[in-house]
Amino acid sequence: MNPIVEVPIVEVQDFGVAFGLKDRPLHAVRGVNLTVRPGEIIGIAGESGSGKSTLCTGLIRALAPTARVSGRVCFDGRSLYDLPMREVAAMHGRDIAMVLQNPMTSLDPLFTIGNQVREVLKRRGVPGAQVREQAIAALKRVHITAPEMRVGQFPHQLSGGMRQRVLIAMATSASPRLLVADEPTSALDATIQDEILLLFRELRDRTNAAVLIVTHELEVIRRVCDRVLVMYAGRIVEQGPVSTVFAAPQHPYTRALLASTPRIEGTEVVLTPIPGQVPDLRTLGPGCAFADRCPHVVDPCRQFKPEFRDLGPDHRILCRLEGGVQ
Amino acid sequence: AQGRKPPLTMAIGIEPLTLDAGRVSGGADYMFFGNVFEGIYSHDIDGKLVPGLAEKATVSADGLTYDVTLRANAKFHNGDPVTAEDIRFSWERGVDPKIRNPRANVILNNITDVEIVDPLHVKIKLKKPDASFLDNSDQYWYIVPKTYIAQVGDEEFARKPVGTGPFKFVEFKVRSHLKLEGFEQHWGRVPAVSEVTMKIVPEEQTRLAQLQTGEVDIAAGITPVIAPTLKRLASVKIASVPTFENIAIGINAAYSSNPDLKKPEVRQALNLAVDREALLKTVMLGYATLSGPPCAQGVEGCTKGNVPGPYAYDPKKAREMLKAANFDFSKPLRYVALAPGRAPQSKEIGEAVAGMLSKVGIKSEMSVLDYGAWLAMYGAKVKDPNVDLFFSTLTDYNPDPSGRITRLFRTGGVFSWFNDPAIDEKLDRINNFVSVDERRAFLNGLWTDLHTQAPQIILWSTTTIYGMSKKIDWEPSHNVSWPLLWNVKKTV
Amino acid sequence: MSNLTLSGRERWHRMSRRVRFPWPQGFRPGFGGSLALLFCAVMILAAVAGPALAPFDANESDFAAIMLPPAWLTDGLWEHPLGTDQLGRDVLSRLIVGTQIAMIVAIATSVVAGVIGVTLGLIAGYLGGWADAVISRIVDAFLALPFILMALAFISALGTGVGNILLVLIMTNWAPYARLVRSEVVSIKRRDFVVLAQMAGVSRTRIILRHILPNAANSILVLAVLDVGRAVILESSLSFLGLGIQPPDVSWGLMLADGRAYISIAWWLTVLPGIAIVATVLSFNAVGEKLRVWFDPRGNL
Amino acid sequence: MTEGATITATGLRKEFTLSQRSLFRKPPRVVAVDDVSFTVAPGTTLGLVGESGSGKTTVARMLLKLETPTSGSLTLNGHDVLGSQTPEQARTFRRTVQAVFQDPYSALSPRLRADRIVGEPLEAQGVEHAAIDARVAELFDQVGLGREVRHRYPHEFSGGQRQRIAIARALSTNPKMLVLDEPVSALDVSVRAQILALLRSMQERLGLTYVFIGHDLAIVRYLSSMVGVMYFGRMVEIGAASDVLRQPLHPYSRRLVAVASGATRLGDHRITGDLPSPLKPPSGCTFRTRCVYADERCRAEIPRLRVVGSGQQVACHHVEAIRDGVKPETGPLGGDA
Amino acid sequence: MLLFMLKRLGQTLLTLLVLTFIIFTLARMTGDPTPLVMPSEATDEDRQFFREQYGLDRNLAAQYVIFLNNAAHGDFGVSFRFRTPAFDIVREAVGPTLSLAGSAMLLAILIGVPLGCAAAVRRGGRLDQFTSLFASLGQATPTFWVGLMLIVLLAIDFPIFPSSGYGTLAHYALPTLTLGFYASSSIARLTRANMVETLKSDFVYMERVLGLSGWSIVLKHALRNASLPIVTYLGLQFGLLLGGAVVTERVFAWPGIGQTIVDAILYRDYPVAQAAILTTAILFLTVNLAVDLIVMALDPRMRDA
Ligand SMILES: Nc1ncnc2c1ncn2[C@@H]1O[C@H](COP(=O)(O)OP(=O)(O)OP(=O)(O)O)[C@@H](O)[C@H]1O
Ligand SMILES: Nc1ncnc2c1ncn2[C@@H]1O[C@H](COP(=O)(O)OP(=O)(O)OP(=O)(O)O)[C@@H](O)[C@H]1O
Ligand SMILES: [Mg+2]
Ligand SMILES: [Mg+2]
Repeated sequence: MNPIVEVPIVEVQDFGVAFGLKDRPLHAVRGVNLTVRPGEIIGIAGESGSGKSTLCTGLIRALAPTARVSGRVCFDGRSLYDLPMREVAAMHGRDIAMVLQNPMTSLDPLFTIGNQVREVLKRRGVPGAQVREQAIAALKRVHITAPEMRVGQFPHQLSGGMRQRVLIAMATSASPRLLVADEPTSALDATIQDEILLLFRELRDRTNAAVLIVTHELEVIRRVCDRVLVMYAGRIVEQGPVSTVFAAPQHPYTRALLASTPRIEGTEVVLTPIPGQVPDLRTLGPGCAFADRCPHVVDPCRQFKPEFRDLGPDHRILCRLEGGVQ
Repeated sequence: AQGRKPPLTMAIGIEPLTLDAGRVSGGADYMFFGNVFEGIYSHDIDGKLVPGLAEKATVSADGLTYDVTLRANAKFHNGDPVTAEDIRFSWERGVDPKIRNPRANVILNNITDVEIVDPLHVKIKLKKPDASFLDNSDQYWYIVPKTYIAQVGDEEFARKPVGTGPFKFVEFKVRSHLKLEGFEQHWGRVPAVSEVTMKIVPEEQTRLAQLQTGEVDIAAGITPVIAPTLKRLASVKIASVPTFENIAIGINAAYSSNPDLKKPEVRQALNLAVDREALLKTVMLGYATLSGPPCAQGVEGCTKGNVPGPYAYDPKKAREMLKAANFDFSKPLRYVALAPGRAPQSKEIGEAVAGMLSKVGIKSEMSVLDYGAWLAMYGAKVKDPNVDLFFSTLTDYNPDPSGRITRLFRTGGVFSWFNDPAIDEKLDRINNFVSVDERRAFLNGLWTDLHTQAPQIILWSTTTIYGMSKKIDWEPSHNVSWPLLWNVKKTV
Repeated sequence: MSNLTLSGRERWHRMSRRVRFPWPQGFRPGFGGSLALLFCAVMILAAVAGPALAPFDANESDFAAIMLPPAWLTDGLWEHPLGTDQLGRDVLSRLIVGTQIAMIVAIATSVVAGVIGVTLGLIAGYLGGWADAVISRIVDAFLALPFILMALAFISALGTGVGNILLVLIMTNWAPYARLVRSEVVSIKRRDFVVLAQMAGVSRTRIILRHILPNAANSILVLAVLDVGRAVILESSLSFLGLGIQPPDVSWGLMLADGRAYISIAWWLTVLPGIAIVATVLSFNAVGEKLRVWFDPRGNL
Repeated sequence: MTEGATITATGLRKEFTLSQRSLFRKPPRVVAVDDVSFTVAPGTTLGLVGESGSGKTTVARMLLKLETPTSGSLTLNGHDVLGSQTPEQARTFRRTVQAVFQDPYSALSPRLRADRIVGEPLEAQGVEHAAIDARVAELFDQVGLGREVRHRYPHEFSGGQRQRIAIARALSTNPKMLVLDEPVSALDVSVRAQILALLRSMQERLGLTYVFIGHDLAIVRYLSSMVGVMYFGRMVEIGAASDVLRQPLHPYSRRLVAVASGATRLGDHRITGDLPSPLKPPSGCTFRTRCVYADERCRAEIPRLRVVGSGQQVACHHVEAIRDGVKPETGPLGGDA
Repeated sequence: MLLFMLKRLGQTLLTLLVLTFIIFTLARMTGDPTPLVMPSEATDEDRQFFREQYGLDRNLAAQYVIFLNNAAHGDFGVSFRFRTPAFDIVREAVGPTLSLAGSAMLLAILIGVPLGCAAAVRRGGRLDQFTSLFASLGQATPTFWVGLMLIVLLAIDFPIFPSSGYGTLAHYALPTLTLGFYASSSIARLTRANMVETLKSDFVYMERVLGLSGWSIVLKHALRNASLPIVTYLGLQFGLLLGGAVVTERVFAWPGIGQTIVDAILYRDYPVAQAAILTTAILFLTVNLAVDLIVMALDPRMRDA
């Protein structure tokens, strides 16, 4: 796959999202610039509250009504926030699909799985006679055993992993061009987690869709993604190809994050926690949000805005440190 | 009347409990019996005693035999003529222990025999003379059809009663309506309406609304406070007639733990402390007739001029009398009021009287009981010594007061909270008269005594008020608080 | 999520610089809420000081001044700003004095019925088993009994009078609390913090009082506030049937019920107490809502 | 240094009776835990891993006496804790064993201040107020929160901080043993590391005994000296952490470790076959429905735990053959006995 | 499922037993019916005969056992007042009450549910404010006042409907409005609250993001989920309408069971009071049993529990 020739499917410029009172806003996301190309699997990593979900839902214009958005998001060349909501809604579920963070509550408990999958299919204009068949096929695609039986079951009768797969089946059955998966695997155990990641890869291979996977487990990203975005306090602090970033993380935060996953050195398991706490987004100073926890912090970090630095093709960080951490 | 007669609709607040003439128990039942059944004698519109099913009746000199000639044209609703057999049967049935007529005691038990002379002629023999016999035969001895009852039995008769009155029974639905039909073959009082539907509407405001919308022609049970409103409505008029319903504040003279109430001066003072005129004007809006003695105008022996007038309002004198009698002002009088709904303004009267008593320095404590509890208190076998004053109402069904005042003032009477041997002695003789005039004079004296003894704070007798559409022409019968409808005319 | 979002309390801290009235910490009623609070305060003042505030004795009738309209209408007198009733009593005074009963009825009912219901609900929910079975059946039985009828039966048995009316309202109102609390407790007692407290050897009473009750408080408060309105209305319905508060006590329900006879000639006799009831219920609801938010340490999000 | 506790479980079994669906059949029962035995030595950690629903939490709850085993025995420091106990013994048990659960949000009563929460077990023991205050402040320092924050309400803390509070509470009565049921699963990667480090240092300082349940094998390995692998209510493999996690022998553990280590490529180790139903457990070896090595023996006979090689115990008929690579993959064995 | 039903039925029977006790006690507490039933002319003998005839002279325990035994056989005794079988009187009254409660319920649902939904969908909007005002007013206005006002307005000033009475369909209008006003206010409030909650839930968000139509989401998914507590509440509300309609029945002269009970209590007519209250209670319990079944039908989770 040659990313250069692809036309980007999503382009984001200086995107920001704020919540809360006008005079004391909470900037869940700010200053995000991002390009997503078809056929790309992008992982978004970062601690809880760093704005991953907000960014994703912002990208597809599915934010809570209280959110205030700034900047520009183009989907397929059209500015999403300038379109009437009706047209955006028409794109949802067709060109754009999303899998939510919580599989346990994302299915309507009162309707059968089949009913819910069929509803999605019908909305896509699948003819009535084929709906049932296609629903079963969709479930089969996500490796659900005995799909003929499952269509008659209710969500509470399925395990968490199955529910997650049903959600993915619903989201992918339209062959969307952009799939956003918000922490699709955090409720699952290792073996099922693998299954699901595999599915995303299959989807990409089959339809050349772009896939965004949100997670705070770097391992997941390492296993499936092409590119990684690391978010901290609402900003993308590092983005780049997975291989590059994992081999040599440049931003101090990325580094710390990688170090905090347990790894085995010899016979010992080693893990290095990131000291300190995630900052309160409402009381951020002008400087780098990571400054208080950064081992490389220098005085200007606290006073001045951090800067973007390009470190190579597609690889940039948001940090004062010249060329990242050495 | 030629052509078709119009139907009449009416809204009433209370409903009859029984349709069986052997089981009449109270005022509400007369909504039905007053229109469907008759006795040998009756009362006319202004309350005068007139023959009913009898053409005439003569009483023997000893007062023990009534010789009654029946009307030849009197008929039951099923077409059977009224005969001497029916009269005898009605008596037998009235005292039949199986029927257990709770009011047999009033006149029927005093009859030793009803002798059939010929089909239209009976001789009624009494145990002892009873001057009130004919008066009470109107309400206490309804004539029922012997053959019909023999045919259908008592149960069915209670379900489908047949009488002789101006209206025939059609249908009764509890809490819904009572339907009657005009009886064209009545001996004299042929109604001018084809049928009557009495709707049972417990809420007065609603009765009023129905009257206003034309859903009913007559609304019964209008309280005084509503009357002025009605008067102002263009399509509606009101008719009011005096009744024999006596309202008073009872005094626990005999049994109270407050011994002061035993003293006649204290009771008189209480009477003086109440401004009846003001009460009449404000609480009753004028719809009542003040009483001197505990009787309504028109009751035997109780005519204006012959009996003392109402106690005058004189708080100063009242206070003096109380002081003279060493009345203990520190003890509040415990007053038991009746919750609203049963007697007009029962609660307001209590509130107002309490206010007036406080002006002469008498404190009072009021509690209010619902009708059932009040009645249980009022008619308790052993009267409560913790009650000093209480709302009191008792109705005479006709001009004969003997039953009521015996119950009210005779020592040991159901509702008697009073104990005076002299009065008792007179009450025991109250019916032992043959001559109506003699008895009248006797009663007159009794009223005067009762006025002086003041066993109650005597207030008034009430007025029944009907609201009716302008299309109705009707003079309601006097002295009764239920509507007798045979003389209603309706223009279409 | 909640640690990241703005809680009502924190938000107030931020806002407090602009708020001048010294509300207790964290309590920010807003305009409507302040109005409701003010009204409640006036009500409570009237309830406490009642007769002292009233220009006239509420039971003193002036037969010379019957059914005077409110002062701003023709024939009205400023002496009786809200007019007089059928016995010439001052409506304003009666309204003020009536507040007392309204407040007693409303507050005592919801508090006492609440305490009984909550206690039984806690016992049933926490202990389960037999206690639960017995209490639940009794609760069901009470819920199945139409409450106004129960009230009637009680009153005809015990007689009217403020004490009896209160007793009746309590008897008829405790069951919903018990049911609500029971179901809350059943779910709360399975939560981890209760299990952990049990494991720490904390006594039953303490667990109930410290862990379960505070967490059920929210729904109880909501119900209690609704109950305030219900009690006033129920009392007036009893008066309508002739068995409510009786003179010389004065209550709005009684005024309303008595006044209905005069609807077409003296509307103020019903409309004014009606307004008093509606305003009280509305403001209690509003204040209750604010309190609920305030009591919840997580704020109103 | 307090001496840790020894806990021994023998043949633990737990059945749950589900509510009845038909009048005419006996109410269904599920066996959540079957024949589980282990001993945890003082000052060491037993890690429990296994599929979701395999009975880990149920084991933990039995250890905590929140659930009574259907059969089997449990001893703490050699004393039986299941039979009838004197109140004194019960109190000792409560003081000795404490727990930390997965969800930091529901573990703290939302309406109590943090210091009250942490001090509560002490209060229940009748410790006086001043002493409680001092101990609570000390605990807040110990778990790295700082004593200043102890008057706040739970909602004012982040998930990681809450979990620290939960740990502080568990430690307040100086227990000798902690049961940790996925204490970090709900937390952020970075916070996870902090909590794990805290747990480890606590163990080192106080000589605590842990039973630790987790999904992330790296984390389990970080804390545990022994690891038990559970599948469908049974312990399928148990032994020293280094052995079990580095060289698992049971086919299920092998797969689990392989996937989790990340050493393999995505999709290399898919588990196929039917998920067993707890209402109708498979006969013989419960893993046979998904095990590539299953044969008729697996259908007929329940494998018992037995010592294999360097000392780990494995419940599989064919361990040796599989270890030596001589057992052919025949595919899972579906169907019933 | 079957077991659940049986268990509920068993509970219901137990509840009924408790109820009979409460009802019996309540009835006896009100006092002696004799003075109310017997005219004042009656002699002491008559009174005593009455007491014996109706077993009122026995001790309370014996009376209770007799009452229970007879009630179990469907015999509630003979009305003291009307001297007809108590149950006949009650049976007459059940129809009007059920039909009124039913129509009021229907009206309340037709008003309350859409209003609550609309308010929840446009939270904070005009309609939402209107709804909360409507709900508060509905709960703060005494029923008899609403009833009388409706009569004045819609029967007298603008004579559209008959003011009162029972008979034709038109007679249902005002009482239904009166009762429905009260009921709809609480239903609107509850619907709004539950809809707001459901609309916040993940699956609704998921459906939005999947591009399902707004109507389908609100009406099919959100409403159905929100309806579970609403249905339960409707069951309770129906009970209120059954027995709590006393005031409405009185205002509109509706020959229903509420009035029957009030009269029976006021006149100490124990047999009728007992029969009527027990009947309403049974109706209430039946409705709630049905509600449980509906909830179970709506919620697959309940079926498996
Ligand atoms: N609807 C909302 N209203 C107010 N604040 C919000 C809202 N949604 C998100 N936030 C805030 O925005 C910030 C970013 O939240 P977001 O959900 O995007 O984080 P995240 O990285 O997805 O975290 P997690 O890993 O926990 O899912 C948080 O501080 C959160 O509290
Ligand atoms: N109270 C209960 N009633 C009925 N079944 C139960 C109960 N508790 C647990 N189970 C069943 O017991 C089995 C084991 O559950 P347990 O919670 O112990 O699993 P786990 O290994 O902790 O899973 P997870 O990793 O998802 O936490 C499951 O099938 C579960 O459904
Ligand atoms: Mg998120
Ligand atoms: Mg678990």
